[in-house]
Amino acid sequence: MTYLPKPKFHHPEIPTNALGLTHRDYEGSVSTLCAGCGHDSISTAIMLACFELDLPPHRIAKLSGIGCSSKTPTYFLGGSHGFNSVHGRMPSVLTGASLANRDLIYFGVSGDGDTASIGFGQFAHSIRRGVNMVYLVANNGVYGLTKGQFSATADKGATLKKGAVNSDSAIDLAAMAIQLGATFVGRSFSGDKNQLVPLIKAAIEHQGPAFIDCISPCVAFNNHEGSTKSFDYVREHNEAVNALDFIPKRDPITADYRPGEVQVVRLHDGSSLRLRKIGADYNVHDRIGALAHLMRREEAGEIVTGLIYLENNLGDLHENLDLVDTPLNQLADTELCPASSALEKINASLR
Amino acid sequence: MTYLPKPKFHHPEIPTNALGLTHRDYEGSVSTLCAGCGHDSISTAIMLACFELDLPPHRIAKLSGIGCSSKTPTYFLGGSHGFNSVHGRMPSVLTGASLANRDLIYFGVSGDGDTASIGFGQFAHSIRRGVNMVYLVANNGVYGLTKGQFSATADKGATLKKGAVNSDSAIDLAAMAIQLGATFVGRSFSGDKNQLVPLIKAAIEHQGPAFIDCISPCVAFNNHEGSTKSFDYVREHNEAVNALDFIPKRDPITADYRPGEVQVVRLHDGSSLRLRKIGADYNVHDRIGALAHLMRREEAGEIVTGLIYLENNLGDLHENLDLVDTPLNQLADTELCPASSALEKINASLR
Amino acid sequence: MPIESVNDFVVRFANVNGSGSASANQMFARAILRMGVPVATRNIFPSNIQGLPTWYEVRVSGHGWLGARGGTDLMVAMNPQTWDKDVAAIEPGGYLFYDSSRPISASKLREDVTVIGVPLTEICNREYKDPRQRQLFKNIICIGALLALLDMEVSVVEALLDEQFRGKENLISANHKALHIGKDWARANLACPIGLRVARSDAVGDRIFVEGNTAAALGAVYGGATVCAWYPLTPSTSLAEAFTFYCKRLRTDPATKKHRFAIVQAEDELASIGIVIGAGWNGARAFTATSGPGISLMQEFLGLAYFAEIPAVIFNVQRGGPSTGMPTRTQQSDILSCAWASHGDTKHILIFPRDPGEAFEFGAIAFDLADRLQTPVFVMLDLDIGMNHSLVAPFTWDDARKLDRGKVVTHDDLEAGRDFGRYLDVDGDGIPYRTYPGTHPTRGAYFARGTTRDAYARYTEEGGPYIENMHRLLRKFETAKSYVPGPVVQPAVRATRTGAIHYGSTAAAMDEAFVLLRDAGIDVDVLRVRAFPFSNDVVDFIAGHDRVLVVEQNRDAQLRTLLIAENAIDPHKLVPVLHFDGSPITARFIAQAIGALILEALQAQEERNLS
Amino acid sequence: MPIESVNDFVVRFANVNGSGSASANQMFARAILRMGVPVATRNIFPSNIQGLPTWYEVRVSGHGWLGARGGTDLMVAMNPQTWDKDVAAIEPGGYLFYDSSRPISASKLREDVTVIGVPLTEICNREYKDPRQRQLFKNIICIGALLALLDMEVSVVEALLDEQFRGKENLISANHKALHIGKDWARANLACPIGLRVARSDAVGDRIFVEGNTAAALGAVYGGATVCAWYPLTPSTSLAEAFTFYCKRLRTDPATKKHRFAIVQAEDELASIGIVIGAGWNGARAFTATSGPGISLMQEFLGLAYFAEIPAVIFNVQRGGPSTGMPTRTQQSDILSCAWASHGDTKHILIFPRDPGEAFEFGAIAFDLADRLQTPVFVMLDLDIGMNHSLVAPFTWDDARKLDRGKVVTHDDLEAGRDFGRYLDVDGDGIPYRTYPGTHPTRGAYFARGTTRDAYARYTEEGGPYIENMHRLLRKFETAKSYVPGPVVQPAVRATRTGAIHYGSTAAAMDEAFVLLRDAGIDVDVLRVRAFPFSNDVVDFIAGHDRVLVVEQNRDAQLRTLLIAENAIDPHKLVPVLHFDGSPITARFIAQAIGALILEALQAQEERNLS
Ligand SMILES: Cc1ncc(C[n+]2csc(CCOP(=O)(O)OP(=O)(O)O)c2C)c(N)n1
Ligand SMILES: Cc1ncc(C[n+]2csc(CCOP(=O)(O)OP(=O)(O)O)c2C)c(N)n1
Ligand code: SF4
Ligand code: SF4
Ligand SMILES: [Mg+2]
Ligand SMILES: [Mg+2]
Repeated sequence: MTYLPKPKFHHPEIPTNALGLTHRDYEGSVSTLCAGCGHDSISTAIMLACFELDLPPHRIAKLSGIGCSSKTPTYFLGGSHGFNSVHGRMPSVLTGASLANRDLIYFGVSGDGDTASIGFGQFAHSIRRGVNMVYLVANNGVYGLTKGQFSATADKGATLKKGAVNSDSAIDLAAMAIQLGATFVGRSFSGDKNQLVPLIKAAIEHQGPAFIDCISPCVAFNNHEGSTKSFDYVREHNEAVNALDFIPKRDPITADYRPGEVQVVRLHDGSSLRLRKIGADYNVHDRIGALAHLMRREEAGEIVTGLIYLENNLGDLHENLDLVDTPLNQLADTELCPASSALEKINASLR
Repeated sequence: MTYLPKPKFHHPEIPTNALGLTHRDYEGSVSTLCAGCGHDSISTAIMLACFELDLPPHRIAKLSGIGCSSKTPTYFLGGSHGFNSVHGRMPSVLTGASLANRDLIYFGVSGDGDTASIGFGQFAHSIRRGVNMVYLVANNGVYGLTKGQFSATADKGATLKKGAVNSDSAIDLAAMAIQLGATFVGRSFSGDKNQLVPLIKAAIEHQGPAFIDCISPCVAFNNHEGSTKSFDYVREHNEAVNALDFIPKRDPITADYRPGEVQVVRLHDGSSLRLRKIGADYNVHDRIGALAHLMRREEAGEIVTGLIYLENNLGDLHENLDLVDTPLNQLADTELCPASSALEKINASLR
Repeated sequence: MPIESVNDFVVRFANVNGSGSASANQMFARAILRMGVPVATRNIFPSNIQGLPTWYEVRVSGHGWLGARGGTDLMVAMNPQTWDKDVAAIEPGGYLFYDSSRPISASKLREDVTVIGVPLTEICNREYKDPRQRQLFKNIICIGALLALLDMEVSVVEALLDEQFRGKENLISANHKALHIGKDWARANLACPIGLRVARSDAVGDRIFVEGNTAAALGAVYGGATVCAWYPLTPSTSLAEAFTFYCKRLRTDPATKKHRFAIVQAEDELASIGIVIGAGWNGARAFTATSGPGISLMQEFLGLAYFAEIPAVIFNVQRGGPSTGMPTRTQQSDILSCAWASHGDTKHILIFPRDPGEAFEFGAIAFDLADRLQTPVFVMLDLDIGMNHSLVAPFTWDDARKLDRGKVVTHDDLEAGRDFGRYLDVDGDGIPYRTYPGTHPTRGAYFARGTTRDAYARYTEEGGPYIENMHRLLRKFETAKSYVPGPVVQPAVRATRTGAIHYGSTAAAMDEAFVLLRDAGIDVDVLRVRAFPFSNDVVDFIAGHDRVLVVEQNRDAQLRTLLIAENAIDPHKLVPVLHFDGSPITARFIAQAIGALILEALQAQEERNLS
Repeated sequence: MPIESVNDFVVRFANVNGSGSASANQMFARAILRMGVPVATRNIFPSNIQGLPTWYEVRVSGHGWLGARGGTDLMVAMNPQTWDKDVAAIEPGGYLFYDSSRPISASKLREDVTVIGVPLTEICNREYKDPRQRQLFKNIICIGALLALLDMEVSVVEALLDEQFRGKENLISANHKALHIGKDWARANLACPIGLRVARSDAVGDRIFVEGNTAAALGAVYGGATVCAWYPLTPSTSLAEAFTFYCKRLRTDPATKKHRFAIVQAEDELASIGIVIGAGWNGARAFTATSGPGISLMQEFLGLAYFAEIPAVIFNVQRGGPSTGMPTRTQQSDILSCAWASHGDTKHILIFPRDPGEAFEFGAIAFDLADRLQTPVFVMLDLDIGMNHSLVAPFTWDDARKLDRGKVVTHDDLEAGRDFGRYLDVDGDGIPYRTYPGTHPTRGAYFARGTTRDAYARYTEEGGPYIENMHRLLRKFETAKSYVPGPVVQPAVRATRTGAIHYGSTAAAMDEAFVLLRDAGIDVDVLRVRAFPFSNDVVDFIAGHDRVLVVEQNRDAQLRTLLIAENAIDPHKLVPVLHFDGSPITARFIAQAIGALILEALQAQEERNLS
């Protein structure tokens, strides 16, 4: 869709943050995702987080790969520069951007296809390299933009609309991130604003690679063939014409539950997710324990949400590379080009 | 080096296996690796394993990527077809080969650069797909063939000859393989024939993705700057000429210790590895426990060796795809090309 | 004056995607076909899933022209987002069909078109309660009204509905009902028919209506492909999906219900082509389906397959480049990135089907070529062929046909003591012999690799064997000329010194342009290239003309580059005619461009004669 | 007759790699340079680490010819594995130097060469106990003997040893001792000097002896590169390593010791170029160094950089292709895979340095070009330039020189209300303006992407803005012609209708061939292409000749293809002269090939005249 500029007028009663900015100032252009798509809820959460942290939008850089999820940076923070790169390669582009200017905040948005399938290598290496970023995966278990094939986070045994069964082991990105050296690993659900917004805020404030695996239901291509009641009619139609011809408008799915609790979230196709929110007694600094917890709950059919692992003071790539404080893209010619006298010395050493 | 054919004469007293073959029948062409390279010991172990299992060499297909380690398939099983593909992509080539003919044994050899750096994605996905193979990484923590840069399995904080310090988190391939769904995961040391040969045999006999992480010291480019005594002179020379000009001939490093024991192996550069062999009381079927054990020992500076995780009866890609018993590359035209009558029916449906 | 036309006009549906219009619109097109009148349909869709503009173009052509025509005679304007643009696109004298439930100001309309308002939403709201049913049946009601307006046979659509929803009786009756609501409303309230009419004819014959991707996939089934590795990428996705569909039906062992095919949705395009190459090395027929970005990612592997000489088939369903470009638009802009894929000196086989018919044919042949020539073969489709239904002759298959497995040394050959050198040019045609892994206990094993080696596949870094091998590869490429599909020539009615070359999806428009030009007294001999390497006939054709127009759908005249570079042709002789805005090329465009060029040349000639 | 020559001969060392010979041999070459006599050295090494054959060629050339010559006058045959081949390679009348510790049968020698045996192993075993010292000092003893045989100044080598081992006194004295052992043994036991001699001269001047990769890296330091992302790949690895080395020395903040550079050894080439593009988008000067396989892997990203218009510099140190090919041999075979990198219609800037001197110069310029033109710039090195030391004029840098950052809109520009459209062609040269991320709180932000968009960087799928953008990119490429380094012409002494075009590492051999041809009375005007797009001077040069030979180091005449495709040049005019066995091209080869072609043409001409 061609970008539609919106009039931005500030109503006097609209809440402003410390910068005097309103929610509007953190919006992007109108979303072109399906009505009810979880990704749009994530965009909203990102806007809220930035608003609440009083971040000037232009000090944030938004990077993404390709996919419905990767489109979202267009739909939030219109005042930020953004880069919708190529499929699965957001992490390297973000890494380069981060090296060029250590002063901005780098927000990477990806999908489960973008990250766990084609991008698995870059995901892993950007994390083990310690890039200072928020890396958020809007995880729906399918390739939305290419119409609903399994991604690598789809559960083994899951069934597609068209009847295909997934026989590959699922990748748990949060567990992977912990193993690979992420120093902040969280998981949430797109519809759980109360959990997601603070989690994003904490990730932004974290120094080092912060990874968030955000479950985000795809309303067009769900990967569980549930016992749907209300949508029988539509399903029959689509089956008969052998295409996803008609996509009914749906409401976003929300969740609201407390630390330590389990909530069963029902998806539009009738299937459900068991979300378990991390409780107060959880030790967020125990790497081995965190991993074991994730895996044990997963064996029990539950998805752990919350801040799963945190390690402060491990530094980041800028520190590892011992970079000067001035962003590299702002160094003056004199700081970059050595004097000709230095070259003469080098010449002398080459004779 | 141009391939040097060797005369193969069978001495009557040379041991033969059930097929009447001798060790010679499992050899390849002469190795062009550095004298003392751990990779050569691995080649020998593979030959012994195949000899002892009475496998006809031509029923094995050897696949590899690029690197010193990936060269080794030329140096064992000269009677097998081999494919030295491109860097980091052995897993996909092996997957394709395996689909074409389910009757052969597929042996993939890779390096830590080949697998953990450029090939991390393919490594992960071939394993989660359940390819029936032995996937062996000859792990030396460096890129041997390109002269000694860090690979992604190098320890954080390790120092290169030239002084570079590794600031990236190390990837533990065995732990990754467990997480990704490998149903056989082992680790060994190139110089520990007593452990390695049986491990390879078990891996070959395993149905499904069998992964072996085999520590294999690089004698030319070690990644630990130890307090070397004996090679001072050579090191000084190489330092002065600023090149790896002279590589002294070295003996392979061997290890021999019992289950449950820890052995400290000294490398040529004076650094050492602490290997801990899995004991009898270990539960090889506990996935979460295996992972925790690996990580805990690693935190203690030890490298766990042995069969770390095993899960039988999980099937493999051939089963998942429900392939016919006849290898696909042997199906007759009549089994492949449907009759023209079928086409007529299709035509009718398209009007 | 309102346009009057029977069986020769263009209807364009402007919709929003995900609204259920696609299936209804397609039914409309099929109904015309069932009335014996050829149609050419094209889907113009956005790169998203729901809520963005999409168009469906139905060209009704009694003459049987299957290319896009350009222009719209009847606009079915159902999308408020694109209203202005859609209204502006109507030909003078054309018709505008819209949902008149809400009033539209006159300024939003045009004086020179006939405006046809049907209160679709109003009718739906009255007839249905469920908002989803309202949306779904709106499409059918709309079709019902169009039937009346265009004088179409209702029974034909009813039959189509019955077929489509067979076994779902409630859907059938509901759809019938909606259809009649629309038709009846139109007959009652509008002057039916309008100037545009569909009249039963017999111009369709036994032809089938099928998408190129489906056809190519079916070709791969008949061509004996057993391994397919792919990664979703518009517009190639439906090819792999169709292969899956047909394999399940045609390649399941009847006794055991097991599969004689292996389809892997890989993690990316590098893995896809790697799997294909591994399978090809091991003697299975294997392919991938992809588009531009995938071709870029496969470059390293393609060089390996070229140099190690591994059969592989790549269906490249081209889309608008460069980069992510125009993912849902058509182009022919990967010619060079395929023909010379990978670093170093390489040359790859390309075959160019013109439509779903040839997509089927070439989809099967590609595997014979790959095995015979032991190298990657690219089937160069594009979005226009691949994702649009087109009318083609029914598929045929000769049951006596044998798959050509190429030069394979067997166990018995080896047992008989035959000398085997993997890269030996035994026959002088540049094509070596190969063994499948596992063939013989002691003979025939070799090591495949991307590094240089001698004729016995032994690693060597020496210049001599390298050069020999590189020259042999050129010889093999020369040999390929005698295996690949040759060009098709359409001579002008009178002898002419002007030629035109085209390929692939340009064919439909070119056929029509040829007639347009002929009728305008312009003579052009036309040659359709069907493969690279170019056969000598192509070179002779060019030599036989003073000037040859090369019509393509890319910016940089890529096939022209290939022609001049590979056949030492003077570039001045080859005049580029380029259409690359992502829409399919039209006969109008070609005829105008060629006509203008020829006029220019004539004037220049005259001026020269005068001076 | 033994060859007699002062300051004009070729010595070739045949060794095993990892044996310590490399540094000793290089010292030998440096010693000759220190005597004021130019040398051209080339390393021919295997793709492994230890134990395989390696050769080091030292061409002593008082004339100063720096190309490979071909042939060997003195073979220092230290590798039994390659003995036969090495002995056979000696020119008639040449010399064979070998380790005579073990007897060699006469049949293994040649009658027409002078055989010089020195019992190196015997001497070492006598003098040293430690086997590693025996091996290391054997090399130095060998050099000592050569000094005597070639009449070289011992003090020069002593000085070199002192410099090399400065601070390691025990190594200095031990090396001195070994040197003298060798020299003394030779003087005592052999007729010294032989017919080949080095005589002090002053032909070296203040020139420096440096590898192209080192020079290019230094160029990048001076060119202001701050971000380097790379993945090891022969023969490009030493470029990134040299950048690291020089940055540490020249780019460390003197006060804080912190780094004004970021170097990342990435996990592969896709990540390398991704990092470069991310950094370029964000306003840093960034590059990667790679070779053919890396170029193949980077294709998708290169298309993104072209289309999204992101500055990036790629040093492509070319090696023998295709596929893994000949990883330790030289070629110029990635011309097309760089010039037209990626799917879709693209064109990329290439610059071709001739030697380490231009590698430095272009290494710096590349970053100005990339920023100015907002697109990838390929610096096309090759193994011959990159990994061999060559004699070039000292590097110079003008302290007043400013980096050209191209068209960047600043905070103040935006504040002043300047209209900003990322892809607007404000100046008519096709180059748009950009902003760095974070520039201004409310203005100047835009979204970079690989999909089509309008001039204000807004996503659109419409054909019009797409076409406009694609044409603007062509305009920009046209503009590039005025920024890239122009060609260098060397006119023949007499007017001639024959020209020759070459580029890159062919230059050294071409310079010499020019003189060889001139001396043989053959006149050829020579043009060296230094960049793509080709400037009009290149086109004019071709137009000004009847026939132009295009000399390149690849099989398929890739630059010739680029010339004819991009400038509408008649292929018949451009005659390919191709050398591609992986060894560097020689003057002998060029002169013979050109001579033969010209002779042929003359004969054909005569025949035509007669008939
Ligand atoms: C190289 C390449 N291959 C394939 C594609 C096609 N493609 C676009 S998005 C996508 C998958 C997206 O899945 P995900 O990242 O999970 O995002 P979602 O749409 O589900 O949010 C694919 C395969 C592409 N754009 N580029
Ligand atoms: C695409 C590509 N990039 C880079 C290289 C260069 N390269 C060859 S081997 C290698 C690393 C090998 O490391 P590893 O797999 O650990 O093997 P080792 O030599 O250590 O056994 C690299 C980077 C290559 N061959 N191909
Ligand atoms: S297809 Fe799925 S992921 Fe994509 S926009 Fe629609 S609901 Fe969201
Ligand atoms: S460089 Fe290292 S890995 Fe390579 S052969 Fe030598 S010892 Fe082995
Ligand atoms: Mg997804
Ligand atoms: Mg390694």
